[in-house]
Amino acid sequence: MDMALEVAVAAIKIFIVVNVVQLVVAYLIYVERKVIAHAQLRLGPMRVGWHGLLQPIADGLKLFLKEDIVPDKADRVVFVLAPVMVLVPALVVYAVLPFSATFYITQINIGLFFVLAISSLGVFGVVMAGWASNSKYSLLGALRSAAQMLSYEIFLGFSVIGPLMLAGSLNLQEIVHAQRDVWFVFYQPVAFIVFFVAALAETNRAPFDLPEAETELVAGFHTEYSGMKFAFFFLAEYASMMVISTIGIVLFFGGWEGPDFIPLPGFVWYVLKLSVFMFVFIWLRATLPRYRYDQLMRVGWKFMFPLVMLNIFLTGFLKYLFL
Amino acid sequence: MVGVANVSRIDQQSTLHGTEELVINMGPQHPSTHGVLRVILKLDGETVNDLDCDIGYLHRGTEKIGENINYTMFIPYTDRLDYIAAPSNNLAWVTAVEKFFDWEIPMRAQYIRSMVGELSRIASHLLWLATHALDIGAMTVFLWCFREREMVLDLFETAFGGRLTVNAFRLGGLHEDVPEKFLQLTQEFVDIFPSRVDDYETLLTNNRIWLQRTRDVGIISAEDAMDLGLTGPIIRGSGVKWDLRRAKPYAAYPYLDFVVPIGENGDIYDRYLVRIEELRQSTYIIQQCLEQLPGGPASCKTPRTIKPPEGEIYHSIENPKGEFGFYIVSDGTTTPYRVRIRPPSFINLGGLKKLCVGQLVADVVAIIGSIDIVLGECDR
Amino acid sequence: MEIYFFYMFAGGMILTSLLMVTRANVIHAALLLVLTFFFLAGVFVLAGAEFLAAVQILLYAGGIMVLYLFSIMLMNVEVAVRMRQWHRQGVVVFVAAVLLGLEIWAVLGEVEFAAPKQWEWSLGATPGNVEALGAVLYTKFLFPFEVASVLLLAAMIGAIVLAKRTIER
Amino acid sequence: MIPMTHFLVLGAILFLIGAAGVLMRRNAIIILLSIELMLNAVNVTFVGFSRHLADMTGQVFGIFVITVAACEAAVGLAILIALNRDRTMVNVDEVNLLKW
Amino acid sequence: MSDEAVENSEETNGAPDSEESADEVAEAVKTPPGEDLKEVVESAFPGAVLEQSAYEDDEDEATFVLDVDSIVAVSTHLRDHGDSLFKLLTDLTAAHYPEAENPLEVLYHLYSFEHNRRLRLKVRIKEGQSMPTVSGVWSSADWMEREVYDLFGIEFEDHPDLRRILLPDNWGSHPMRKDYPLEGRGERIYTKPKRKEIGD
Repeated sequence: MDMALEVAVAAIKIFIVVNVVQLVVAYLIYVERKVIAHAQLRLGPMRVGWHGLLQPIADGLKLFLKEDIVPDKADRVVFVLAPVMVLVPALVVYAVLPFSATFYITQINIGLFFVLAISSLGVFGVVMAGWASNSKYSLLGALRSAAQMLSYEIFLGFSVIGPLMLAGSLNLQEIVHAQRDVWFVFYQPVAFIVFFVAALAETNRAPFDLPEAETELVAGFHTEYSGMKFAFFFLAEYASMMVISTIGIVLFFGGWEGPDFIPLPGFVWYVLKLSVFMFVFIWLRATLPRYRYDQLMRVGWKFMFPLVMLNIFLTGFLKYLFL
Repeated sequence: MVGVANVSRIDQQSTLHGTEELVINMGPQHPSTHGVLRVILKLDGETVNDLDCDIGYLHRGTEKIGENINYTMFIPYTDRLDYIAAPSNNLAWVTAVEKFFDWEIPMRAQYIRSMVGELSRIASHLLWLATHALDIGAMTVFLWCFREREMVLDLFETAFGGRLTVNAFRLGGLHEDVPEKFLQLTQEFVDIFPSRVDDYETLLTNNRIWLQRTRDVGIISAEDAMDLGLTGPIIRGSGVKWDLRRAKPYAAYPYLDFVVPIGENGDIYDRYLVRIEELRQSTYIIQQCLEQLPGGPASCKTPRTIKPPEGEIYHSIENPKGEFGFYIVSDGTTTPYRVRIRPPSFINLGGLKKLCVGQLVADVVAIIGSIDIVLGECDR
Repeated sequence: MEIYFFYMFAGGMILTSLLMVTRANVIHAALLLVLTFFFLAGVFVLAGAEFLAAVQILLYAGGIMVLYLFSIMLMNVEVAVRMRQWHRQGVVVFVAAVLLGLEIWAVLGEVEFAAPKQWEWSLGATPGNVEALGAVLYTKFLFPFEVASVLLLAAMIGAIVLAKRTIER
Repeated sequence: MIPMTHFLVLGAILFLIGAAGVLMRRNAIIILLSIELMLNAVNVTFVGFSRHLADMTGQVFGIFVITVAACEAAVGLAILIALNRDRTMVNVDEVNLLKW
Repeated sequence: MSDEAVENSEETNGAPDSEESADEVAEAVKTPPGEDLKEVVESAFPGAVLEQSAYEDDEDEATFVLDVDSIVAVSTHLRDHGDSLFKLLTDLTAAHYPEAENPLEVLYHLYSFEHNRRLRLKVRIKEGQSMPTVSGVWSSADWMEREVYDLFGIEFEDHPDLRRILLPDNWGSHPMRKDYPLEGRGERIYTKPKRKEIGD
């Protein structure tokens, strides 16, 4: 009986989280359009609803009702599976994210590692999409994407080791608790910089949006996609943006905990911090040009990799000395 | 019968998944080939091994049309060549035809011609900067540039009624004098514009990513640039101090003060700096025109039918894209015997292969952007 | 409860690996192998090896298999699809494999295992599997661990030398 | 509680499938994939024993096996790419000379 | 500057151009435009300049008519000689005079950065006669010669890549010739391909 109750509660939580995430993602796209529009002296969506507030719903409807095209020479099964393979890992990760002290689906002892592992699967969807489309632009996009995500996963993985050493646990809730006094960003500024850059690259956001560089590769790996399948890629991109931001908040900014003198619920703190992260993501997209493929690799391997290794050594050394 | 696109030298059938070479068809509907340019790239990984341009999708036989209509009627057709900077083309045509005659073009008309010519240079360079930055991924500059380009187009509308294809000048001067409002608005524009150029520069000039993407990419030496016939900002970016407004002055340019900016390395970044400086210099020229603008008529007396004497002339002006000239053979009738347009985009595009081979795909896009082509004039 | 999950994962593994071995299209085979690894990770979790399960997904699925896919895309695989897929010695191998399987079956039927020991921690708890693994890996197995890193370095250099187009001397 | 035999049988079946794949297929990439499968079959056994004996050694060996698999994949794929570039083929029975 | 000029033009040295359209040329001057350039050419290739003219004695309109065989040598010489240095091939085009003896005229517009002057070279050829390419002298001639081939049908020998450039490969004729009608010859009349409708 207990088991059944547990499963039911978990199912309800999952249902809530998945649906809220979808909705938030839809509105995140709206926010991105608005923010970039204002950076560019435009208004952005204004027609559907008050200040275009219903635009995401209209977009969703449009994408939903669009003809679902599978190119003639495409590998049908892989082509259809690819968007699913992109979206599912992005959503599965939410299982372990702590939204507040009490609201989470589950917490496990390999929490952070689980997040890294599952989000590393997103690259499969991209590669599958690029290959199955049987289009040269898609293939080039997929190749770029595979190399980029594989490389930056390494820096992402190494950059979280610093905070992990301080927290002494992979459990996300415990990492948050470890930052009750001081946020790790003050102890680990280098790790945070590397983490943030790697996060941009992992989510294919500007200035690392090479896999879908529209001015070079048309739309990269999702060139041939339309309708709902295209929407899946979009949802996945923004969902994983939120995941990676949440990880950043948990590791470096004290998660759902805020300073004690401002009595706000944990969830509100989380949402506030998430909004800041999201805004920076969008802001960068409006500001920066795009890196070139070889420059991206150079930045990663010649600059960030030594930096993050140095950070790990220093952290270990200092922790040994002072803690 | 429907014509098929030119069969390329590059074998389209090479394998898709082969390790060796990948043939990519960029355009004619690719987002960053600026119109209907089709570039067939032969890639080794991401490096360009060979490249072939397929142009002509916009070929309308403008030269042939020119041989069948009279000199005045051809002015609107020139609008459709480099439609980004239409008044500049008008200027080239009218000054070319006027070379047949010894008309005394009123100074007021000359100054307004120079002014509008510079405005069209600003319009063209702004569109270039917008799309070039977008190609490299900086999307905000795009809309910022369009804001000012819109102001320039509004000025054209005030003066001539048209915005894109303005049909600005007539043989012998202007159709009619520009309204006073045009001069006021131009003054306002000139006052605002330099600070706006500063805005673009804050986003790009010292941006590390921008520098990495443009420095030492698409380098062309001065010798090679001459050999390839490149003109305009490209050859100036390679360090050749040559501007037709100085070398072979026309309109009011002999009386105007400006600097011809040049680059050092001949890479994309130098071309960018040259064009940015040209934006400032153009503003300065317009300011001078406004200050020095003489009164008097806006057009000289011209005969009802334009009938140049027999002979052949070549006249060119400094179009935003490069040397834009007309070679006209007159047989003494009202229609030209032969009209040849010297298209800067066409000839500059001929240098694309030399610029691109050995670079990466992402650079091809940047290089096409830095050449600043407009297909209407390239394909004619 | 646990045992049903085990059957599910094991069945999935056997099915996908059989499919993998029989595919003509290499990409399909590689993707099926990824699926096998997912099920394998499930089996690992059931065996109380959560960290290894995560490593399995992160390194195997997210790393090695992407490398496979990447390389396959660089190669000309379309020709191979249209060729004869099976080796001439296939029948002999198949018979041998079945015989070997029967032998293992027979041997396993004979063996009696002692009662299994229990972990000192429960599944998914902190501290648990990760801490225990780390403690063992960096004390008892420190030397093999370092040797493994040397092996990785050697493999990296070897791969670069082999795959490089021309080596400047 | 999952009996030890289950792990061993599963490991054996996977290993046999992998071995059969290695010996029966002509496509070198599938052979490499089958080798990966065999390595993982061994991992199943390791983890099974680790579970049965409540000893971490099995899992440590699992990690080493994954390391070896990574090395094998890198070198194997490098060889295949070099081979493919030279000969445009991936079938093992055509590679029957030590040197061309 | 008309076609008849071809017939009665002798070696013009120093004398004003003897043209039928002489009324356009205001008066005879002592040194006609391009005389110094002519000396540059004649010093290396005596007799290469068949005819010399200029519109209204404009220095920039100086025109030399050359022989088919000498064009590559003369243009190389003009590019490299210190007194000319025509490093920029501004334009390469052609014109069609159907009535003339040599109906096709290939024109080269040169520009010298050092001396800031222009020069026009002309070569008149017969129908079907091919031209030597100058793409070895100026790389920019590559595309322009392709264009002339495309629009006028003049073949350039030894051209690295002589294909049509503006028009489709199967166009068939050369539209800038005077005998080509302005409206075209119906190449572009589009017949809608028969398409299978749903339900057919």
